[in-house]
Amino acid sequence: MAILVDRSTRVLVQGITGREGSFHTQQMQAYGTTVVAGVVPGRGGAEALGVPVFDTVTAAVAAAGADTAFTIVPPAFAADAVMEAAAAGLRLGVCVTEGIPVLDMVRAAAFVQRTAMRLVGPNCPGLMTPGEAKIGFIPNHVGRPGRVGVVARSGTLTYEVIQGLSDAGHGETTAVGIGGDPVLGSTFVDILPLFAADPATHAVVLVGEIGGSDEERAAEWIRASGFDKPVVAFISGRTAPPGKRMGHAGAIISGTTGSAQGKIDALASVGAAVAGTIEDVVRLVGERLPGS
Amino acid sequence: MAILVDRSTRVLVQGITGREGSFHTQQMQAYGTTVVAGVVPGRGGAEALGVPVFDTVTAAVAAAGADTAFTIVPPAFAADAVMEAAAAGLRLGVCVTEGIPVLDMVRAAAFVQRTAMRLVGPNCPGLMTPGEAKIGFIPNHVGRPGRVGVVARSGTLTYEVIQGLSDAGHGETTAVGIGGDPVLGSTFVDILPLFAADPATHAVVLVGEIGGSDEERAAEWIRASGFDKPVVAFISGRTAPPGKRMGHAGAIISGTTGSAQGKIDALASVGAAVAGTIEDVVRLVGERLPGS
Amino acid sequence: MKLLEHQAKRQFARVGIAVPAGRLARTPEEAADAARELGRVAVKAQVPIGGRGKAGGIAVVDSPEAARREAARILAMEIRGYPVRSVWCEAGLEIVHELYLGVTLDRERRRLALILSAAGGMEIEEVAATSPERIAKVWPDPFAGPQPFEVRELAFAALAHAPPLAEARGRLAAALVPLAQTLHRLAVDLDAVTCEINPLVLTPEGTLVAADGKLEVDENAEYRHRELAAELALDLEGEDGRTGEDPFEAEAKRRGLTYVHLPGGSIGCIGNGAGLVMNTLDLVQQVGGRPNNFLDIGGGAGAEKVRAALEMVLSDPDVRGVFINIFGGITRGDEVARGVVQARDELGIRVPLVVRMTGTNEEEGRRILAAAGIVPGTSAPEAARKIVELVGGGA
Amino acid sequence: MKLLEHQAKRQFARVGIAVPAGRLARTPEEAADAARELGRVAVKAQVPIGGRGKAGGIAVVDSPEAARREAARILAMEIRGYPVRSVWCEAGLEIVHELYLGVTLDRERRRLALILSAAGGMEIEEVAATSPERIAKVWPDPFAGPQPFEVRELAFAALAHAPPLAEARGRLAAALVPLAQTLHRLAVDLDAVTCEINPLVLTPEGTLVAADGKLEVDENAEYRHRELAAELALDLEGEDGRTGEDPFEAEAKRRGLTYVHLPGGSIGCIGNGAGLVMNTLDLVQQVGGRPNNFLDIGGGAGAEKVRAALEMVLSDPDVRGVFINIFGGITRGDEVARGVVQARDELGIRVPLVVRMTGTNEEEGRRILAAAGIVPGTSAPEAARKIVELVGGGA
Repeated sequence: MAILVDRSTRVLVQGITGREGSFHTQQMQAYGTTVVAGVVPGRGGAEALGVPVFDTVTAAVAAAGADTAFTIVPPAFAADAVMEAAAAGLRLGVCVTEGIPVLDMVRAAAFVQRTAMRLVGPNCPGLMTPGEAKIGFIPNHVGRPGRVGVVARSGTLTYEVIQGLSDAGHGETTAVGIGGDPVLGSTFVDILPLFAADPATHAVVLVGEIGGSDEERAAEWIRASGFDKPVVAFISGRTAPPGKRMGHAGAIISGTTGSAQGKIDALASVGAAVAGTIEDVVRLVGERLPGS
Repeated sequence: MAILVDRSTRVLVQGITGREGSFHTQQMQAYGTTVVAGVVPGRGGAEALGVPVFDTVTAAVAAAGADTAFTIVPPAFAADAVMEAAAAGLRLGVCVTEGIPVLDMVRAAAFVQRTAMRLVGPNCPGLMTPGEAKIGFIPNHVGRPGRVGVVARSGTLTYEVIQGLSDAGHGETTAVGIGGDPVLGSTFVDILPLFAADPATHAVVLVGEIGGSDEERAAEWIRASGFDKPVVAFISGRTAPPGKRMGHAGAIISGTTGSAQGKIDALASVGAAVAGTIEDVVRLVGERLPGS
Repeated sequence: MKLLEHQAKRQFARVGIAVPAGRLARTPEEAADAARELGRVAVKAQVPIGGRGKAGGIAVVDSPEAARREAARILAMEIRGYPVRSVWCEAGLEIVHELYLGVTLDRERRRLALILSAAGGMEIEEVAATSPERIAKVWPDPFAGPQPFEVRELAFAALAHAPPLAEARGRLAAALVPLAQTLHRLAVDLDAVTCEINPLVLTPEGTLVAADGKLEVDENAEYRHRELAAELALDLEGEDGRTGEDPFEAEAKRRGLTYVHLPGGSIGCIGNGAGLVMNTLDLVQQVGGRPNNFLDIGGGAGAEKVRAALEMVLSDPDVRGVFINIFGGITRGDEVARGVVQARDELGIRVPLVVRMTGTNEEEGRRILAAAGIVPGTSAPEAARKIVELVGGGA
Repeated sequence: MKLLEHQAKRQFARVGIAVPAGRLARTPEEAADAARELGRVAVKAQVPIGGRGKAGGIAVVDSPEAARREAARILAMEIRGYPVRSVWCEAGLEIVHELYLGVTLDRERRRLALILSAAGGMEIEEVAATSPERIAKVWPDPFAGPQPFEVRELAFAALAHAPPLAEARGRLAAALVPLAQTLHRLAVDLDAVTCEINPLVLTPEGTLVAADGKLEVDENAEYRHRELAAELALDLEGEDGRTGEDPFEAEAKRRGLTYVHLPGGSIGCIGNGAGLVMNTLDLVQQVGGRPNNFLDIGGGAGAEKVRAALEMVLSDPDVRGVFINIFGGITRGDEVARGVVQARDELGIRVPLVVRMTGTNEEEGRRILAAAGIVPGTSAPEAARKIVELVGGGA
């Protein structure tokens, strides 16, 4: 079992002919992801990486039966691409584009919310169900099928966590990188319920960082829902000075909001084990996994 | 039984202190309608016609438990008032204002559609459940409790139909004037299913007129839904020249769309009895009412 | 309110939509000047209706002399009742393809539809009737307006039926995005129920130019666009004050009455409520009469309004009898009756009046009428028969 | 990108929001001229941060001489690192009441929040902390923008806490509708994540005037607002080229590097991925070191990028050792290793380097590093300990 993406997922790639789009599509294909189409306006009728290219998402859905969009287009066009995917009736959109104007995303998020599509991202590394499929940037070699769900704001740290869990033999059900932007399609509270409902997920690793209050909301959700799988959390940015963007557009302490300590306290208060290092994350998961 | 409005309906009046608003609110109160509040921005805290006045609909809902809005404000402010009512969580909005810019209503209709509110109007005479309550302009003396549902675009003709049905002893469950504008909150196909579900309604009179294709859509719905209560229809405007607005903003034949004959044919084709005069409407209803 | 071509184009230009260079001329001399400045021009009658070309209201000329001559001819024309007050003299365009791009109210969807067709230059209704597959539509969210992806979907759908444009479709779709968004925003800003560019010309340079335009403003929203209305009035009224509108309707508008003229009819029709009056006309025709007009006095009308209505209806000498149809709800029968009697006396009305009256205070109303020798009635069909009889068969 | 007060006010004025009359002065003489023209004025330091008043950056003067003197004083100031390059000389206002009206990004709601408070003139965060009930918020649909009824709800909610305004609340609510709609539209048009008027002054004449303004443009959207950025740069840079920004960060921006400076730290930190680098800083501090910076080389970075990063980090002479933390996903360990070795040799780096490397081609990378005498590692905490040891305890 897994969440959001598996062997049956049929992916169309918005921006398949771009340099990045082409590289990562190949990586995804190599991993086993079923890529069924590309969408590049004006290039309909062509072929790329062995799949047909369409002018519009609607056409790709009709002709190739895509159900998921992988959106990897320049920032100025990304919000529109996300809305196109949502309007075409897709089930899932994964947008990795970094640098999208935040008010573009405000509009896109409102638009998406009125459709049936779940959006992951933007500015996210994507997601991976080891042994089945991945969408996005997560390196092909890091995952291993297993019992831990991972949900994270940062990319590289996610890879580290996955690698650690894999090396320790725990493995992952699905790892979801929700992204580092201030306005995201999915936040922790959107993903945690999916792990709650997935019987194969026996524990969850939550990788947060400074900025915003998604981690605090996650803690509230854990408390309110009675979520009873072990949660191991890791928060980066304890040394970050207030008012500075730490690489991610969303990683910024504003006034009294967004500090690492606030997030650590909130998560600890609902019973999550908060790790000081990635090594600790893996160890704490090992101690908490049922039957370990 | 009845649809949309009855003894339990709790009405707030947007524009209660206006000349028209005040007059018709009194008429409604005289009929027995439960008017619980008025809304006039800046007049909150005052009293009018024995009910408290609030600055906002939200306040009126919170303090007076209103569930329905009667909107009788000048055209420039009407669409906003309708949206305010919808946003405040009301169940039903009845807007009688004539002359609202059509693109204001386009926006308001889209806004309302995302809420739980059903809008009747604008530019409509409102609705009446004889013996229980009325909202709008329908003269107090015309109705009589009975078995016929009435849904109509024009006002005065509706009164005539109601009067005729009452005088003939058939009476009405509820009469709904949906209004004469090109963009309406509710059209025939929104109201007919309510009559279908109302066991007390044994027959329906549909009063249409030239312009648009709501009557044709009603005919399609009757066919598609298998609606099996007798329908008597009346269409005015057989003599209207193309391209001319016949009083109502929506009563205009545009190109090949909106002629009386097209509507008569469509309704006749699904088994509706199409009357040539109001007198005929009453007679045809009498012939078709079960047990008559 | 239908704007003239040159008004529509000025609006297009204002928001950055490309239009051909042009000059408005109110005299043949001004047309000659325009031709001197612009070279080969089309001289186009400015009337607020379609079909000018077929009526001879458009001429393409090569010289200032020809411009003067053709302008003189066209400025003397009256096209379907509309006197030509001005001509728009416009530089020609090289045409690679003619498209249609329009925004129009779709009542059923309760939204503005954005419409694109590669079959430009024809009436869009004709294209819709003969080859509907050549028309692509989207219905953008009224708050959001058309999103780029919606315009691209529209463009690829419409251009799929124009093989010569297949190659360029990506570029065209990209160019149509800002154009369609701008046109939609213009429609919204002007409260337009129709705002179309037809033809939208693709030039050899690859630009899209609005070669003709239609812009109709919602009457309910005219209060927001007074300058446009004033501009239009100025353009329609010549020194004789005639606008091309039906003069009776123009007069009714001035008087604030809801009136539609049916020229040639002999029976004036007045009632309260649009549906009721439409039905009044229907009833008259059903029994062989010819209604002359539609006049709705609305709800709660008093004696004064009735008098004004009668005066209006009788201003057409064709009217040889009047049928007043009142359902008393808010409108009180006795008040209407008094208005009718008073108006008849003061205006010295000699043609037959039949008043059908029911509802609030109907007996009192009928008593007043009968006492004054006016025919009262309670059944509308019967009253209709009566007025037709009084005016004379086949009337 | 935080605009200066006078830039914000120019934007307000452009969209029709009332602002007091004012003049920008870059010299004391210009300030005196402004006072001659405007009379009693406030002379206000133009720096892109709050708290100017407390720092002595605002003076109210009655004469051109006083304006000259105060402007000279203020123009010589540096407020929290920002040299004052210009002063805004502004006519005074009669104040009946001070309100706050602002638009700001609400991450949790994923929308712009429209905020109104009758407690204007204070930092809104302070009001939020001490008396949250005095702040009213709505979150308009991002496509529709604030509807009149939403602004009225906001207004009646906020004014309920200002008894002196109870009487006038209907009129104020009506006046706030277009103002709030305009401010929201301005924020959207400028991609502003903060766009506030504080105080919004109610004058005795009943008008609402923006007495101070804050406008921060989303960095991701700067490409749409190049003129504003250019204008701001011109206003911030004096003849010495200093902008008040951290000079290392300014340099990093010029070089296109994602860098944050932590002045005084001794350990340079470089990594790939924002979370990873943040964690690198955390690890260094955890074991007693003081990180000097955050530098993210991003995904797939090659040798060239690593070299540029090292050069940047070492430009601060406080840096006495560098910790490079690489997780090889798309980024290849061997390539990074080669970049590090090459940079060390070419730049003649003498401070200790510790490179933690795992993932793609990690063995090859570690081999290259070890061969070149650079300390490799696989565990990040261990590598952190190592660099802190090498730089020296308490570093």
